[in-house]
Amino acid sequence: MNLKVNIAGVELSNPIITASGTFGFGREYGEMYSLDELGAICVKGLTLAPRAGNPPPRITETYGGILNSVGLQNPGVDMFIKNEIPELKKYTCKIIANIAGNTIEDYCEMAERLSGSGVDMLEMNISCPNVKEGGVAFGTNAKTILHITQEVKKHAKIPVIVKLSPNVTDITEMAKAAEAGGADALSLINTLLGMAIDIKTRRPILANITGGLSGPAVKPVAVRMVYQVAQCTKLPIIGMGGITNGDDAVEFMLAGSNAVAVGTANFMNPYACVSIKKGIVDYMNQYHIKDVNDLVGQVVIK
Amino acid sequence: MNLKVNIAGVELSNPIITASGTFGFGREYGEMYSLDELGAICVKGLTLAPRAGNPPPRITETYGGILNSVGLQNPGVDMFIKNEIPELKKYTCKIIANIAGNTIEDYCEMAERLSGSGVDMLEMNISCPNVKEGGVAFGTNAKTILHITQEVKKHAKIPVIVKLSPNVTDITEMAKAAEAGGADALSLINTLLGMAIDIKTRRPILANITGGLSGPAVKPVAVRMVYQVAQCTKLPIIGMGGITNGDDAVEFMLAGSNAVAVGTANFMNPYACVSIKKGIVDYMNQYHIKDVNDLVGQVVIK
Amino acid sequence: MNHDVYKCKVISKKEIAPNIVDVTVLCREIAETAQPGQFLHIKCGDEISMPLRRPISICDTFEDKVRFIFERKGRGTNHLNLIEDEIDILGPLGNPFTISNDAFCNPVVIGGGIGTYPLLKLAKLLEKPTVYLGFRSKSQVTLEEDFKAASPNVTVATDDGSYGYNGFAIELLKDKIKQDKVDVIYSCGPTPMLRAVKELAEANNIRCQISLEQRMGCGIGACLTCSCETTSGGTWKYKRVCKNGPVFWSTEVVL
Amino acid sequence: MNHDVYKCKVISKKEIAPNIVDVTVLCREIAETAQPGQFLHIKCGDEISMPLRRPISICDTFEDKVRFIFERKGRGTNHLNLIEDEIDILGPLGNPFTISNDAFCNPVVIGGGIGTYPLLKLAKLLEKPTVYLGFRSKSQVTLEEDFKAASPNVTVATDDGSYGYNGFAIELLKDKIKQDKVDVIYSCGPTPMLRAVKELAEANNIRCQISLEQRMGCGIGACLTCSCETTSGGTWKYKRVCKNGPVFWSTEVVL
Ligand SMILES: Cc1cc2nc3c(=O)[nH]c(=O)nc-3n(C[C@H](O)[C@H](O)[C@H](O)COP(=O)(O)OP(=O)(O)OC[C@H]3O[C@@H](n4cnc5c(N)ncnc54)[C@H](O)[C@@H]3O)c2cc1C
Ligand SMILES: Cc1cc2nc3c(=O)[nH]c(=O)nc-3n(C[C@H](O)[C@H](O)[C@H](O)COP(=O)(O)OP(=O)(O)OC[C@H]3O[C@@H](n4cnc5c(N)ncnc54)[C@H](O)[C@@H]3O)c2cc1C
Ligand SMILES: Cc1cc2nc3c(=O)[nH]c(=O)nc-3n(C[C@H](O)[C@H](O)[C@H](O)COP(=O)(O)O)c2cc1C
Ligand SMILES: Cc1cc2nc3c(=O)[nH]c(=O)nc-3n(C[C@H](O)[C@H](O)[C@H](O)COP(=O)(O)O)c2cc1C
Ligand code: FES
Ligand code: FES
Repeated sequence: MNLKVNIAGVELSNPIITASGTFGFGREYGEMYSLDELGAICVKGLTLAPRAGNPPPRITETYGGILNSVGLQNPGVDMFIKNEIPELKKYTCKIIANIAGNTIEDYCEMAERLSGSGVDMLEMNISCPNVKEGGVAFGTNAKTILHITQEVKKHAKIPVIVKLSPNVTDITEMAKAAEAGGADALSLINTLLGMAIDIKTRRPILANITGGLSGPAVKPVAVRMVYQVAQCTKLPIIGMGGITNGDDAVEFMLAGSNAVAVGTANFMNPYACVSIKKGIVDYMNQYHIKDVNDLVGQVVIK
Repeated sequence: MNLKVNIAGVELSNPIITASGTFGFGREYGEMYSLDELGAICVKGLTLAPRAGNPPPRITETYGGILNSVGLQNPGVDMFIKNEIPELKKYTCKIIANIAGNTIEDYCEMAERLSGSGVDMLEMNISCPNVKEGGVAFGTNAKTILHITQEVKKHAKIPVIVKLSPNVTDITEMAKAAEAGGADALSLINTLLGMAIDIKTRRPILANITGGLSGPAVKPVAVRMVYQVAQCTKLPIIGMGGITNGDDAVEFMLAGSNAVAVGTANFMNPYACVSIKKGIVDYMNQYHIKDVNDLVGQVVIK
Repeated sequence: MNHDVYKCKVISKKEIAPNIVDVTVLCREIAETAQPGQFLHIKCGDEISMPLRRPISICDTFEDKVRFIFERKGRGTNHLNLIEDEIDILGPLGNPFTISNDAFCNPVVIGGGIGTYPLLKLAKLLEKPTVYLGFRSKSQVTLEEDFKAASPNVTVATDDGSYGYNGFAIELLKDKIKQDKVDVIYSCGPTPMLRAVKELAEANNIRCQISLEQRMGCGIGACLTCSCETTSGGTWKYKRVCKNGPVFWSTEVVL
Repeated sequence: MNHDVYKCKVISKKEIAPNIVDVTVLCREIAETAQPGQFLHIKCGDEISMPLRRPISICDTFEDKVRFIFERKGRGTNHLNLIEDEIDILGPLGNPFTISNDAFCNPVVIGGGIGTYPLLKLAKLLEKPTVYLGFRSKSQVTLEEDFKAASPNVTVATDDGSYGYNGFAIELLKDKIKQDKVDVIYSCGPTPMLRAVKELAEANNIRCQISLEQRMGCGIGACLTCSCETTSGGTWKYKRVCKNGPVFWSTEVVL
C-alpha cells in the first residue's frame, strides 16, 4: 500500500499534515507520539517580529465547532529558525512554515529568511481572521492575492502554498488568482469568521469579539470549497476543515485534496492525526485501494 | 411581560418566526399546535410559476447541521394566494411571503400580486443557493441588491424584508445596499453553500451536488453577521441560523435581532418554536426583563 | 392529527442478526392508531449533534406496544442502539398499505432485507397471503417465524442459496404469477427489487403497492426534502415520501 | 512526558451539594504521578458535538484512585454528569503548587467555591496549614471534613453567614496576617478573591501562589488559547495557563 503523496515536489510519507496553529511547533504532541507518524507538520503562524497575540479569552466551544482568536502569538521568524527548526529536523516529517505579515514586504522578508533554513515549504497565511492588519484583508481580494503571491514567489526558494480564506463570495476566483501568481500549492480552508455571546454576562465570549470557526461544524463548507477549487485549478490541494476521523479525510481526498490537514480534532484526541491516518488505511483496505493518490478527486459526478 | 415586537410597522405577538422552507405553509405543524403561538410564519419560497424543485436526495445530515437542496419546489404564487392564504388567515400570526425569482421582473410581479392578498410582509429571497438562475446570484453583489430592492419597493404595498446570503465576503456591504434600496427590514442568514460525499459510493450525497448548510453548526457565523449588520444599519433584523433553544434566541437578540426565525430545529423537535418561545420567557424571568425588546442589540462591548 | 411526539419506554431490545436490532417500546397512542406500512421518525441523539430524526418502519403493534427493527448503519442507528431507557418517537407517520380483502383476494407480499420489516403487520392483517422474503444469506434471515405465524404460505430465499430458495425472491414471484391468480402485490426492499416487482406487476396488470425510502427532514410533509419522482411529470413531478408515501401504487412513481 | 490519555473506570460518583458532583476514578498512572494543583482534561461528550475537553482540577489521589469534583455548569459538565462507566481523561497536566516545607513554615491555604477542590491534596501534603474555605452559603459548603482531617486549623466562611464565619474568607486571611507570621499563601477561587489575596500578599511581602482558570483548547501547551496576562509585558505578555500554570506566583501575573 502506498501512502506517499507529493505536494509541489516535496514528498510526504503520508497525507496527514497538522493544521497551523493547532500543533504549536510540534514539541507538545511530539511528547505523546513520534512526529515521524506525520506527513508534515505545519507550524504555528509566524510573523517577522514576535507577537503577543490577542487578550484572553481566546477560545470557546460552539455547537460542533470552536471559535478561536489567538491572533498569531509567536516568537517571530528568527527565534523559530534558531530554536524550533533544529528540534523539528530530528524527525522525518516535512516542515511547513506558516507565515503572516502586516505588509507584502513582511511576507517577502520571511520567505527569504526561511528559504535556506531547513523548512520544506512555505504556507502563506493570507486568511487569518484574528488580526487587524494584513491577514484576512489580503486573502479576500483576488487582485491582492495575485500580487502578493507573485512577490513572495520572487523571494522564496522553496515551494509556496497559498492558504485560502473561506470568508469570500467566490473561492474559485481566489484560487485562480493564487495559481496565476505562481503558487505551487493551495491549502484551504482557514477559519470562518464567527461570534458567540455569553447570555449571562451579555459580553462576547472572546475578548476579541469575533473569532475563527473550525471543527466538525465547518466540514461541509470546506469540502464544497475543495471540490470547487479542484475543478478550476491544477495545483495540488491540502484540504482541511473539521476532519475528525479517517472517513472525513477520505471525503476530502475524493473532493480533490492531495493531502489533508488536521486541526481542531487534535484538541479532543491528542492522537487524532495517528488515528486519522489509520482510518485512511482501513478504508483503503476495505475498498482494495493500493495507492492513496488514487482517491484524489475521484468523486463521481454523473 | 411584553413579548410583542414590531418589524417595519407590523406587530408580532412574539419574536418567533418560522424560517422559510422548513415549515411549508404551516398546515403540517398547524396540526400539532396552534399557529397562534407564533409571531409570524414565513412560508416556503414562492416563485411566479410553479416549480418542481431539484431531484432527490435533497437532504443529508452533517456534523451539527444539515444540507438541503430542495430547489424551491412550490405551487407558484397564484396557487399560494388561492389555497394557502385563507387557511393561514385563520390564525393571528402574521404571514410573511418568501419570494424568489429568475428575473427582477419576477420579483416585482410577485410583489404586486401578493400586496393585496392578505400577507403582511414580503421576504425577498435573493440568497437561495440551490437554484441556478436568480437566487444567490442576486444576493452576492451589492449593486444588484440595491437595484432589485429599489425595483421591488416600487411594486410592493407592504413592508419588504431583504434576506441576505452568508456566502459573501462582506455582509455589511450587502446590508447597506438593501437599506439604500429602501428595504424595510433585513433577515439573515440564509444557508451556507456546502457539500457532502458518500465515501462508499463516491458520489455527492445530494443529487444537486451542493446544498445549503443550516442548523446548530452555522450559529456562530450567523450571530457574527447579525452583530455586524446591526452595527451598520438602522433596519429591524430578523436573525436566524441554528437557533435550537431559548438561549440561542436570546443570543441572537443580544447581537441585534428584533425577531428570530427557527428552521432546522423544527425537524428534530416539531414543537421547537413553542419551546424556544418558552425559553426566552424563562430567561426574561430569570433576569427580570419586562420587555423582550430590551434585549435587542444589548451585547456589551467594553 | 393522529401523530405526535412520544417518549416511549424501551421494553425489550435484542440483536436478532448481525447489526439488526429488534426493539419493542411502550406507546399506547401509536400502537392503537398505527397501520401497516406507516413509519416512526426517531430521535437517535442530541439535537445539536444530530439535527435529523431517522425514519424506521413500524414492524408490528399489539395492545400498547410498538415493535420496530433497524439495521445499524451509520451515526444515527449506531447511537439509537445505545439508548436503553426511553426513545423519543414522532409517529405514526405516512400512508399505510391499502388493504381491501374483497377486491384483493390473492395477495402476494414480497420483501427484501430490511424491507421485510414493514410487511409483518401487513401479512398479519391479510388473509393467508403468499409471502416471499429475500435475504443476502442465511445469517441475515430474520422474522421467518413471525411471518410463518401470520400465514402458511411463507417462502424464504437467499441470494447465495445458504438458506431456503436459492436465488432472488423476485424469481418466486415470477413463477407464482405464471401459475396462480395474483390480485395484488405488496412490496418493500432495495430499489432494484422494487423496480423488478413494479415491472412484473405492470406487465401482468396486477395492482401493486411499494414502499419507498428517502432521506427526510421533518417527516410530516412540511419541508419537501423527501421527494420521489412520480409519473405525473412537469411541475408536479415530485411527491413527498413521508406524507404522500412511503407506500405508493407502483404506477404512480418512477424508480 | 508524564501525561497521557486514559480510559478511567468510574468507581464512585455522588452529588455532594446542589450541582456539585464528586467523582473517583481508577487510574494508577495519574494517581502515582499527580501533584497538587495539577489538572485533568476531560472528554465530556462525543468529539463531534463537543470538540473541546473540560479542565477539572485533581482534588485528591490515593493509590490507584483519582478524585475530582466538578460543578454542573453548562453543556460539558452536564454531560459529564451522565457518564457512568468510563471517563476519557488526559492528564495529569500543568504545573503544581510549589511545596517546600523548609522555607515555608507557616502556610495558609485559602480557597473559594469550586476553587477549594484543587487545594485538598495540597493541604494534606503541607504541615498543619491554616486553611480558609469560603462559600456563598451553607448549602454550598463541601469537603469540610476532608480538610479537617488534613489539618487542625480549618475555618469555613460563608458570604451570607449561614455557616461558620460570617463574611469573606479574605477577611480571615487579613486578620491572620495581622496576628501571625505567614510565610506562604496558596490560593484558588474566583478572580475577585484571587485579586484580593494577591494584593494582600504583595503588600505584606508574603510569597503567594495562585491557581488560575482559563478557557482551553489542547490543554498541553500547543494551541496558545489559554493565555493569562503576565507582568512581563511586551511581546511575552501572555503565558499559557495549561502549561506555564495553572499555578503561578502572584507576582508573575496581572489579574
Ligand atoms: C419510510 C422509511 C422506513 C424505513 N424503515 C426502516 C426499517 O424499518 N429498518 C431499517 O433498518 N431501516 C429503515 N429505513 C432506513 C433508515 O431510515 C436508515 O437506515 C437510517 O436513516 C440510517 O441512519 P444512520 O444515521 O444510521 O445512517 P447514515 O448513513 O449515517 O445517515 C445519514 C443521513 O442519511 C439518512 N439516511 C441514510 N440512509 C437512509 C435511508 N435508506 N432512508 C432514509 N434516510 C436515510 C439518515 O436518516 C441520516 O439523516 C427506513 C427508511 C424510510 C425512509
Ligand atoms: C485549570 C482549571 C481547573 C479547573 N478545576 C475545576 C474543578 O475542579 N471543578 C470545577 O467545577 N471546575 C473547574 N474548572 C472550571 C471548569 O473547567 C468549567 O466549569 C467547565 O469547563 C465548564 O464547562 P461547561 O461545558 O459545563 O460550561 P460552558 O460554560 O457551557 O462551557 C463552554 C466552554 O467554555 C469553557 N469554560 C467555561 N467556563 C470555564 C472556566 N471557568 N474555566 C475554563 N474553561 C471554561 C468550557 O470548557 C467550554 O469549552 C477548572 C478550570 C481550569 C482552567
Ligand atoms: C487555535 C487555532 C489557531 C490557529 N492558528 C492558525 C495560524 O496561526 N495560521 C493559520 O494559517 N491558520 C490557523 N488556524 C486555522 C487552522 O490551521 C485550520 O485552517 C482551521 O482550524 C480548519 O481546520 P480544523 O477544522 O481541522 O481545525 C488556527 C486554528 C485554530 C483552531
Ligand atoms: C429544507 C430547507 C428549505 C429552505 N427553503 C428556503 C426557502 O425556500 N427560502 C428561503 O429564503 N430560505 C430557505 N431556507 C433557509 C432557511 O429559511 C434559513 O435561512 C436557514 O435554514 C437557517 O436557519 P436554521 O439554521 O434555523 O435552519 C431553507 C432551509 C431548509 C433547511
Ligand atoms: S421529510 Fe419533510 S416533507 Fe417529507
Ligand atoms: S490550552 Fe492549548 S496552549 Fe493551553
